[in-house]
Amino acid sequence: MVNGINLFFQFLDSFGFIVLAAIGLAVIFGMMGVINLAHGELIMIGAYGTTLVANAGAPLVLAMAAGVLAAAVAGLIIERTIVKRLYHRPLDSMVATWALGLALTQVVRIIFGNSLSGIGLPFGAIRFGAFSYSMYRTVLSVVALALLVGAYLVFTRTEFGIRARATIQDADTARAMGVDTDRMYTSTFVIGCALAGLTGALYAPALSIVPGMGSTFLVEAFVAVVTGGTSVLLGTTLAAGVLGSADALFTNLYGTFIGQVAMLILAILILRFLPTGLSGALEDLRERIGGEN
Amino acid sequence: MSDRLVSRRGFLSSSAVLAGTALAGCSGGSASSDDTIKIGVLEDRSGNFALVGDPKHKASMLAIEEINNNGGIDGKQIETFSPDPQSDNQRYQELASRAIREEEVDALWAGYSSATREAIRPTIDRNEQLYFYTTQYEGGVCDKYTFAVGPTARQQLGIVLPYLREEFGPDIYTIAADYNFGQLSADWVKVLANENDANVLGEEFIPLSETDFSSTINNIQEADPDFVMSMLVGANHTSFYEQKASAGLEVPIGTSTAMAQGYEHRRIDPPAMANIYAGVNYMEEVPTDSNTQDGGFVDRYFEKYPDAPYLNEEAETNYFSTYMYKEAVEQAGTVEQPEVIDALESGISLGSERAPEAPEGETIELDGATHHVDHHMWVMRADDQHNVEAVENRKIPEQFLSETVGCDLREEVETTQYTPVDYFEEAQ
Amino acid sequence: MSLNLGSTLGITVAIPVAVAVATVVAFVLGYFMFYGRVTGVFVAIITLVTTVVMQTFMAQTAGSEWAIGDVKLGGFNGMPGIPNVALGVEGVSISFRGMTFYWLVLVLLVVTYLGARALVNGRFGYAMVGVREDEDRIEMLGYDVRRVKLTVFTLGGAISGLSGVLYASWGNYIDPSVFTLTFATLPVIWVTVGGRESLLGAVLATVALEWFRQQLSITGSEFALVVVGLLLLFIVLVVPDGIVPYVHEKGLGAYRKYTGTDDDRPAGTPQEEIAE
Amino acid sequence: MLTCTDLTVGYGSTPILRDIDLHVDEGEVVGVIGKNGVGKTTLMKSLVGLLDPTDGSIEYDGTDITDLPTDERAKAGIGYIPQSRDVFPDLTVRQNLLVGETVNEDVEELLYDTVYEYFPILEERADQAAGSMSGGEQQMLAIGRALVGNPDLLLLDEPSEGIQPSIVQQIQRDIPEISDDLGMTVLFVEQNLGVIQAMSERCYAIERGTIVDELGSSDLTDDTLAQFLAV
Repeated sequence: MVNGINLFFQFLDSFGFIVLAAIGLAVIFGMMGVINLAHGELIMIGAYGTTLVANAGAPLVLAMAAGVLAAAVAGLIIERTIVKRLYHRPLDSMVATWALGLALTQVVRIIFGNSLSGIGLPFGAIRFGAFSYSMYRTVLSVVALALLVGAYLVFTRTEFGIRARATIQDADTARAMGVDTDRMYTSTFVIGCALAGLTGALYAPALSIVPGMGSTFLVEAFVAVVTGGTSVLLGTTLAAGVLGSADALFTNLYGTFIGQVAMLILAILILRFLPTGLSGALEDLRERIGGEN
Repeated sequence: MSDRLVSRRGFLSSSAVLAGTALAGCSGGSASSDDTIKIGVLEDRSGNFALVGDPKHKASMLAIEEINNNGGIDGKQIETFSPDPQSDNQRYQELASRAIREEEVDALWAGYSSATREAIRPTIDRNEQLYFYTTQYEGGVCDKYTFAVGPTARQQLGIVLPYLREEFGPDIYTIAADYNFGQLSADWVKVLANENDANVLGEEFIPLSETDFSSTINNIQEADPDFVMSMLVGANHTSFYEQKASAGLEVPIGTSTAMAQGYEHRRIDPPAMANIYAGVNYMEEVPTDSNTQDGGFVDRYFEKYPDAPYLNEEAETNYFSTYMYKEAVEQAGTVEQPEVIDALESGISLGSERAPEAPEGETIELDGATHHVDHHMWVMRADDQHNVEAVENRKIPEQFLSETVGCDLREEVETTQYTPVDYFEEAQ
Repeated sequence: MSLNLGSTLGITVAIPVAVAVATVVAFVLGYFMFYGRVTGVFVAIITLVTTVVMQTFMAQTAGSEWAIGDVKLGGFNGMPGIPNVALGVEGVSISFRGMTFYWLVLVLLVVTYLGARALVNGRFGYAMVGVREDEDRIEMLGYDVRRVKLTVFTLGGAISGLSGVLYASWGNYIDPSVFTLTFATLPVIWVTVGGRESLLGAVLATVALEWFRQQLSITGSEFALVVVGLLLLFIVLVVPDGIVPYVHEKGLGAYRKYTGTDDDRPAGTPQEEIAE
Repeated sequence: MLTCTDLTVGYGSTPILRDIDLHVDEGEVVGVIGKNGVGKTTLMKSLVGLLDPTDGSIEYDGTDITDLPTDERAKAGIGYIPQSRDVFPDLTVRQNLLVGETVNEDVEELLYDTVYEYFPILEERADQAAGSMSGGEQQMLAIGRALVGNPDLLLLDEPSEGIQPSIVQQIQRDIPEISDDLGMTVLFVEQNLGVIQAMSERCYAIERGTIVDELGSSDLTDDTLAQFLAV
């Protein structure tokens, strides 16, 4: 039986999770064409940073900032030493980031052991009749939405964002206009990593802190990026909305497994029938409507 | 690439012989020199299962060190072959094969997950290799060469479910990991509910990759059971406990998986694990003398591994089964595996005069017919500070294979895994 | 696949059937992608997603309702009891185990290698190189890029299907971990390390890397995975074309210096690029 | 203002440009003429730094910039208008112009007014995606983008190519005017006879990768030029 309020909260949960899982990957892939297979490990670094600092006694917000910072610094090092050399070799960058992720997971395991003790979920519960929902996870979906809007504004309204996009579209010409494209690439990569770190920071209280925790996010992240299509942020939003709805509805009706299957089948259908992804399809639609007017 | 690859137990399938393939084999004699015994310990120290696998490895090493320091087995020192299979089943297959053929181990301990056990069992059986599987598991493996010495789902659920039925009432909601272990455990919940006059209101299987439990929590609230039986597994599922606490779900939860293996009560912030009742044969907090007294199991473990985070259920099984092997070899007077298996099947018990006590209880017995252990089972409850206390304990024999199926490996050589579906109407 | 067909004849039949299934799946997936005009890294992501979807699905098939014939898919625990590879009919047959299995795999490897080599050296090889180097241009020359890609992809699927048969019967067991990201990435790693444009490189790198990984895991060192990761990073960064072409080039250079001959062949002829 | 000495550029072992010696004085408008494929675009790209010379040197404003990265050259005041315009298609007109602001970092005032005065369409279409404009409009945008930063030297790569004649007329009229107004030095490559005659004060003729002649303003007759161009 479908309960509207339950469905709504589950949708928020799903939507938030997909957006947060995908956004860092989407920025790096969409803006730079690099498939970062170490994405999960950057999320893990964010979560570890947050948990370690929080366990040391710092307030949660500060701990989260530390997690984001840790991921950003890791991103900077990774970009400067590895990814920088592979911009024109997307397949090699996949292999390199995969190898890096493998090593990172194990290094973290060697240093910090097989798990960290967790930090509790703040905020408590929201109640409706017999049902209750974790307030924190609901807040996460709002944060996810805010992040999307924020990222959209950064990439469309700020000089940095516009230069970054110019670099993505035509690096040579951008360089000839005085844009330091190396720095743009570095910044974009670091932003993507910081976003991954933020995802880790935000989910640190809600998940088990283990070295392999990043893999939790990979399926949703990749599925959202692929189905989202060419326009990164719009794509991520649409993908999270569509896939999150399918997940919530079918989970509610038939359980978590069917929810996941429904989401993945929908993703495959989208890929087949909308080769440019959801954002591409929306833009085509807009153009067609615009053309008729 | 010569004779060396083919072990003395090199078992040639009949059709290969038919094909006239000349394999030099059956050379006889152990590779380890006559005054040592070689044991293979394949436990995960990296990858997904490292959290639970690492204590297993450590406990095996502890038992071996203790035995060697006390003069070994019949005067022979134990050597080990202990690579890291990295939670990778393919790696397990390769390493098990290598342990048997190249290292020629006299006994093999290997693997955490059921999938790993199933991955290497063909190799084990083909080579007639003595194998100890030490994880708590779904039960039902009736295999001539496998000694599944961890507690079965029926034993674990068999102590905790009746207790909760008495304490809280008859209505149960089951949540379980959506794979073999979870499905079979859920079947056992139905069987045991039937035996204990309780009802299963609903059951839900959750993919191992799932970390979002909001719909599950809502479903439990809608069903409003007296208690929940949880057979969730792995790091992802741990988030259920945090989320249900955060959502304010306060129903008592019985489990065969949480706390004893992955020590969630130490890793998660209190009070997420409050009112969780684990049915286990062992966890670090089990209050037996041999476990907690000065110089007991816990002390010895942490003396050897001061930085280890926890001493878990499987670690104890690795530990006492190493002693069971010692008993069997001494009884057989040889490390030749058919003889050692015969000795094990004669019924080894720990806590007798010659052997040390098992940390989980004073005496426990290996059932020779089924290759399973009649465990001393405990119900361990965590409070809102995550302190753990024992609220119930008694000895529970393995019942499914011995009573229901009628497996007797002394009479008949088998390598089958039986499931409750075939024997209980309510499991269907 | 071969589980339902218990007899030796059954197993003999099952092998081509399993390969055919893999081929058809590859064809369908390839058709979806290449005729849907999916290109570049999106192809990589879609194949990755497909494998992860398969993993999620197969891992959930623990219930008894998931079965093909009498054989349960077994979910996360996989399917045990997969028989050895066998050829022939009842009475007159060969079953492969141990060393015979090793020789069988070796023979199949050599046959596959020679077949692939013949393919890339032929007319179709030029089309493939053309597609790799410049899709637009090869299209203008009258080749159907989509068809070339689909053919290669399907062929790859067929070879993968064969290796799947061998893999499953090697361990007499198969489980959904063959659909994990790690498992899907490994062949990419082997090929990258060996040299993406070199068939021999792929073979040599696979053997060398897997041997190395296994040795590392036998040491039981906690640094094993770190070493593997760093080694791969090093190779990708320092020897971008792969080890075998690198060694080949260096060796050839040294040889030419030694003999004083000059290389007057035009650089980058298809045979050389693909099939070294 | 700009001097090339023995400039040699090539891919692999075959040079595309050989021993180019070229000089442009401050405030001059100089053309480089030649047929398709003689290396005109290669010359432009090596001047902005998108191609590395294998030999020779480039001196700009008294300093050697041969090894200076592309973006540093732009910041030093070199504005560039690529051959096929190469506007950023997904950015709006206004955003395209914004990217050009980093040309010539020494300048305090940006030249939006001048740009809008010469090319009012850029102000009218400010929020339109650049990729959706016509070729001629894109050319104006490319010129505007290079101009807003007020460069000291403007490099134009075949401004007339593939553009409707009326806009070519406008460009060949406007560029010298802008050069006069702002004291801007211009170097352009071209094969359109009319444009060359309208814009150049003098020009270099290039054939098969090397400069074969230098023509003063009096030499820019149809007949002289025709021998270097495919007319």
